[in-house]
Amino acid sequence: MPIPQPFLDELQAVVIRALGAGATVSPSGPGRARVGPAAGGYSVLVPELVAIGGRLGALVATDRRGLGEGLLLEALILFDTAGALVEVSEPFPGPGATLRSITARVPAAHWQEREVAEMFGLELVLHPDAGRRLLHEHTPPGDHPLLRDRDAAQRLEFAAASPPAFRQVRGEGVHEIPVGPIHAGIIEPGHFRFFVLGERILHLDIRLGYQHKGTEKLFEGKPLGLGVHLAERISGDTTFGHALAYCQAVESLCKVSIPARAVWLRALALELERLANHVGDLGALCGDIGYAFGASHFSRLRGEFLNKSELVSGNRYLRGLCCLGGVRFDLEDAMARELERWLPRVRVDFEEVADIALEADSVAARFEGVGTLSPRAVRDLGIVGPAARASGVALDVRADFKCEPYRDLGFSPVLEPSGDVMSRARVRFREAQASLEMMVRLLASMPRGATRAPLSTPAPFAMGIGHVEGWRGEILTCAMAGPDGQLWRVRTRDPSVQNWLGLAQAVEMNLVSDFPLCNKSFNLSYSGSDL
Amino acid sequence: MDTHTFSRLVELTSYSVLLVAVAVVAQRNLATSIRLLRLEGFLLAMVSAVIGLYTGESHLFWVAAITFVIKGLAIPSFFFHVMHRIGLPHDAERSLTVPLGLMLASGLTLVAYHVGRPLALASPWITRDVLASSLGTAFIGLSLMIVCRKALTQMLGFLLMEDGIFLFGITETYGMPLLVELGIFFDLIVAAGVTGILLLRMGGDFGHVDVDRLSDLRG
Amino acid sequence: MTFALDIGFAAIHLALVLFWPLVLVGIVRRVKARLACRRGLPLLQELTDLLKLFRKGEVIPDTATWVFRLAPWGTWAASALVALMVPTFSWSVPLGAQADFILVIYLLGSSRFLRNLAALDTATAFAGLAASRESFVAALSEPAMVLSLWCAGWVAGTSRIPEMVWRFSEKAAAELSPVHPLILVALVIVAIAENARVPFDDPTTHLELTMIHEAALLEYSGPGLALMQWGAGLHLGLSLALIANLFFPIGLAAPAELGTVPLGLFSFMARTSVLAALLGVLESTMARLRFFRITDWLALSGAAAVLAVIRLVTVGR
Amino acid sequence: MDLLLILAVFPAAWALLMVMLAPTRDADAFGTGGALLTVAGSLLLMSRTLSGEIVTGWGTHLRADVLSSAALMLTSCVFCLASLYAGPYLTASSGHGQLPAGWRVLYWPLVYLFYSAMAFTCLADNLGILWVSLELTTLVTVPLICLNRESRGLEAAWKYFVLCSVGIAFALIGTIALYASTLRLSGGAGSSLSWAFMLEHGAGLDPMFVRLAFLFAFVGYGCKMGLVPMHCWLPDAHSEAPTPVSAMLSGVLLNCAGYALLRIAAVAARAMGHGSVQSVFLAFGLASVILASFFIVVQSDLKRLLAYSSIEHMGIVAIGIGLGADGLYGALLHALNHAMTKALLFLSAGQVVHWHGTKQILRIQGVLRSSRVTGLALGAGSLAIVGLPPFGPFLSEFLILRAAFLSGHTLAGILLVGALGLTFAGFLAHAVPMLLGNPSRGHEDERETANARTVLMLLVTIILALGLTVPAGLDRALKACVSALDWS
Repeated sequence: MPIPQPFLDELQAVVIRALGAGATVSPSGPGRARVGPAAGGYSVLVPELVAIGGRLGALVATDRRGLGEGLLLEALILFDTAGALVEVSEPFPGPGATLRSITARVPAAHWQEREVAEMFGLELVLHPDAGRRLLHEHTPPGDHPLLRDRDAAQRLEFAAASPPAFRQVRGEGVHEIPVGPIHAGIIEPGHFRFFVLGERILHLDIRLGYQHKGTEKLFEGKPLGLGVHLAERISGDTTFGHALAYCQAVESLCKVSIPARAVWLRALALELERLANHVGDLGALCGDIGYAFGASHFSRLRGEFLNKSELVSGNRYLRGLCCLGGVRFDLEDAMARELERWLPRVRVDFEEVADIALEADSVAARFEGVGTLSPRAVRDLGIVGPAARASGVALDVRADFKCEPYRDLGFSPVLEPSGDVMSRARVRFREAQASLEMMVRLLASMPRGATRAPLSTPAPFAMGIGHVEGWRGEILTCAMAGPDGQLWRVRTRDPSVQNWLGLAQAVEMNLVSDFPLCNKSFNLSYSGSDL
Repeated sequence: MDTHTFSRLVELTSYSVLLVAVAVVAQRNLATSIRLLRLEGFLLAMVSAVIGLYTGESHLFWVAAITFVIKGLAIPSFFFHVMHRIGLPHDAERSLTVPLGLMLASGLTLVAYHVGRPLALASPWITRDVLASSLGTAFIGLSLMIVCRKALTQMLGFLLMEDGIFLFGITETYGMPLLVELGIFFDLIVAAGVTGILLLRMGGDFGHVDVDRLSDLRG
Repeated sequence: MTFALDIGFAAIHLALVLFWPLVLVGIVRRVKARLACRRGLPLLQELTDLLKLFRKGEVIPDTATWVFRLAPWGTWAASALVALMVPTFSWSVPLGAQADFILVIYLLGSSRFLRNLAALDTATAFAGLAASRESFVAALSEPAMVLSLWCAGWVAGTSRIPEMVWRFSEKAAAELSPVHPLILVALVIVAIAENARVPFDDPTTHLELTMIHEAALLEYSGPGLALMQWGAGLHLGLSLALIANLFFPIGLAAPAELGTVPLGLFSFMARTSVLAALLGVLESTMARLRFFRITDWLALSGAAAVLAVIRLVTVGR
Repeated sequence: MDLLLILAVFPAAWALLMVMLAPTRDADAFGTGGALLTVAGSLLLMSRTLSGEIVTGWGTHLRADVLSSAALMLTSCVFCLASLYAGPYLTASSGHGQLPAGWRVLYWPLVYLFYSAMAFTCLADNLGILWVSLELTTLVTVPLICLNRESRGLEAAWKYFVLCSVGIAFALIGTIALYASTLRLSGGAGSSLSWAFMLEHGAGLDPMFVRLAFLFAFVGYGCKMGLVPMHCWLPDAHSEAPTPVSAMLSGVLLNCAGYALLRIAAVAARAMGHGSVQSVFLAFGLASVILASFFIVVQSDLKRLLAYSSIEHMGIVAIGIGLGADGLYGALLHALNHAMTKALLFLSAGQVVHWHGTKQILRIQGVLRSSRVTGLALGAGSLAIVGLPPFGPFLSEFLILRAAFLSGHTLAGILLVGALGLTFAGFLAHAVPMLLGNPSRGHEDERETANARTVLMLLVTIILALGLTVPAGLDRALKACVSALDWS
């Protein structure tokens, strides 16, 4: 869908105000516009765009020194109500250059700015929470993994640990509780430092990076098709969402049009993944408060959804289903009929369990009023996904960007007003219901035909963008190919990146014993943030 | 039924009524409170039936049946309905913390004992010890109504108070004349209806049922 | 002859009191598993676990002192001593003459005190949190326990627990004091809280930040952990025995009458199993309380006990 | 024919008839007509009881002596006047959007139910039925108070409901305790809730039980009567209700509660002795008068001013009851005077409030100039309510004061005089600026409806007449009331 002209005009006015008369906005694809690289293109223009309703999506830095340029920092700004995506960029001479932080005006940039600075060796100034947070404390100071001259195979030097830079909270009776990076239970590593007064959390500092695997680096130089497998492994619970975002990015680079049946099948798989995870989350929430009934029955239901995922793709986590140009396997008619028979059954089962669990007095007493996130915080921090919708902020890629097949099937986002754990649980419950409904409609309206289209050669150094509402929220993947037709740079922004700070915000002044519950209600991915 | 068994049975039930009243104070969940109120209704119906068995007064069985239907079934269901219509959070904050409320409740029961003690000594009835627990229940309801500035909690307090008075009446007099009992039940139903309507209108007009925030009228 | 009989009774009591709780723990777990549509572990899994732990080596934190080493034995011994004072299948117990309820509460309190001391001794953040939380719960539950046992003692006319059980078992149901429901409610709530069960605590959680009782044991391993867990089991067993015998004293064996032993044993096992199963049902159908809501429940238990006291003081038995 | 049952049930039946026929256009005529019939009925009853006859009905549940019929008479008169006023008022209010049009149909059945409940209260011999009907008056008036769809009305209605229900529940405890005390009567006289029975056997009742009963009943019915400190609901409810309802609430419902209290006090006095019962009345009465007089001085809202004045006058009535037979005579007369005067004040003030669209005293001025009739009525009412001659309240207040000094309650008398003085100054300081001066713009020439004019003039005439003399029939009736209660 093209961007409406009045909106383009408004945009042009803002750009001229911020960057001077020479800067122009040019359409760069369906629903996309770009502003050419300019000094201040990031640090001056982005706050202006956010002020007129834009939302910071992803920061994509590229090392173009090999092309005779410097570093280029591109920012994707999303205009949800207009359904438009604007790319702006600012060049830097090279590592060591100064990156002026915009976090003070656009708090949503908090995490990604640090990421860019640490990975590309830019010097971040004016950031309220400077200090290295993402690279491991033993990484030597000059090592910036995403610079192209840094060899992926080169092993990490083990330098003396730099002292952890935590914000300090001091005062009479303030107590510090360090948790992690190794946790009880089988979960990913991350360090949480609580500053508590008695049982109440005054401040929570989150430090990640223990899971840094060099995923983005690994994409470089890989064939396009191989990237799908890498993308599937970005975050284990969002296999399909990430694969789909990557495929969309590459497909937009290659200007392929995907057969309708493949689009429908992808949506089916996306909803299936959402169902399994939302239902699993509901079970985990019940488990955290010791509510055995909910924990066991939601886990059982999650099993059902995983089994159906296996039926559809041969893998319980939907691995290998998505491929460039479409999907790898067609849905056989027998399978479709089985799904059609199964959907109403499982829906009754699920609703029955959820009715008991979410209406139970003792559950409500734990969920309501805990971990409240205000709509203001959601907008400021750029929170996405169910966490945003639970605070009454209508953000849903499926509805905002009118993507197929949701446009045709009448989709509207699920909203809950109060922003507490109960809201997030109810959003999950109702989204699961909506997904079941959507699956029925998808199956009923499934077009016939091919499931895969051939790819053409991608234009070098152009940016393809994949934009998917995964179960955890909006996934943004940018892909660029080199002149050899191989991947040159892939950048993925998992929803967790935006939401971790939301968690820190939501738990403030809550009881420390309620933290695991709040944490589970966001259920963020460590792996997705530590690329 | 011999006198001793009878009096112990009535006493046990009346203490259970008091205990349930204390439990209503002890927790903040509205739905559970209403369920406890339903339990209270059943207990009261039981007391009436037991007294009926003992005295052989047939009208007490009617009273028991009506109590069962109205206090045990109708009013709780009605308030569940109202609660769902207003769509309140399950957990109603009270203006008083629970431990303080319970201290108040214990204190009020002590007062009830001291008010009731001379009467109980003068009373020729077997069930005289019940006086304190029934007045205690009524006082606890009263304290909920006065101290808690939330409309639904006030309504709970009102119903608890009615229950306490009912227990007082049935155990002190072995049943008022049926006509009067009917009248009292009628008033109770109308009162429940009126509160329901007021609550619904408050929920509709103000979006909350917090009496503390209704403060236009002063002086 | 009576001496031999006494020895025999004491031996049965000892065996029952030390090992039956492990089965009770198994019953609670099994009921929870069944309600969650799982098959569940064997009833004697707890015993197997303990045996395995006893055979294992022990890791002791660098920061720990002798307090840490002493605590498992101390807590176990205190619980075991109490177990000799609380009646099981018969109201006669080895330490019947000493079984004053104040002493019982003190012994249980000192067992908890040792555990908290050991938790602080490890100097870890979680254990410190656990010690503070346990003390918080205990500070609220102990007054209710003292008051309710005092009321039971008043009604029975004695301060020794075995005698209370005997007096209650002699009376017909109709003669029970009307404060019985009050004491029962108070004691049940206290028992659930002190045994760190749902809704006060979740014995199965792995989330250190939410733990109350378990966090104090985080640093223990091997035999130390085994003793701690056994001690906790003993505590659960004697709580259930106390409730079963005070409020449902059916079919107790009379001392020195061999013929009543089988019925006594059967009745005790049946009653405590039912209570354990009820506990399992409660744990399956309820979520944990928010930490500061624990006060609400314990205050309810306290209020019930206070009401009983008021009744007894103003009206008498 | 069972006259009493007809008198009590007729209004309810009339209400039912109105609901079923649902006359939208003739509703006012229907309502006013029924009200006239109730006056006729109560006159009929009065004529029979004045000669000392006791009328009973509905088995023995209803019983009318001269006091009952006097109370019923007063109720029906005020009800009738308020109904006459109500028709045009409702039309005008729905025109102004203050009342939703559909609610007009609800008004009439509700006030008739209200009246029916009050009639039951006045005629009940069975104290249980007395309680039930008095509780019913609360429940029926709750929707009447929040008839206007404003949040303030809703707030007032909720407070009214909560406090009066609590109070009335106390009265239920008292009633039960009285019943329980008859169960304990020696000589197997049998249990009964009958007032006449209790009064007859009063001396044999267990004083301890009766004391408990009286205290609970006093708190309960005293709350309904608006005695301090149980008065908090009253200013809210009386000021937020629609005008005719305010007039009825203040004019007669308070009296009905007082009537119920008097009946129980008579029994209690038999069992416990008159002294202790009367001292309770005296203490609460004085507290009400003194507190209310302070609130009157600082009040800025016209209808709340009148409501606090009601508290004050109920206090005066309570003081009168607490002063023995002479005081009771004065108190009964004062209840009548207050009912008439307060009805007059509320109806005229309602007119003024309607014109100005505000209840703020400071924003109302020059009423005498903008409308002769209403200004005259408001002025006469104000002078009467502060106890100036030649109006009724002066006479009754004088009688009560005289009783106070003669019976040796000098301190009470002095306090009462002081409070009356304060009220006098405070009330007139509010009333005079409203009446005199120039009307604000747009209110130079206001016109009331013919109905309102008739009603207001009628009321002015009545209070004037009552101030000049106590008619012989009234005197006889009041004396009969005092002796029926066996008050000394």
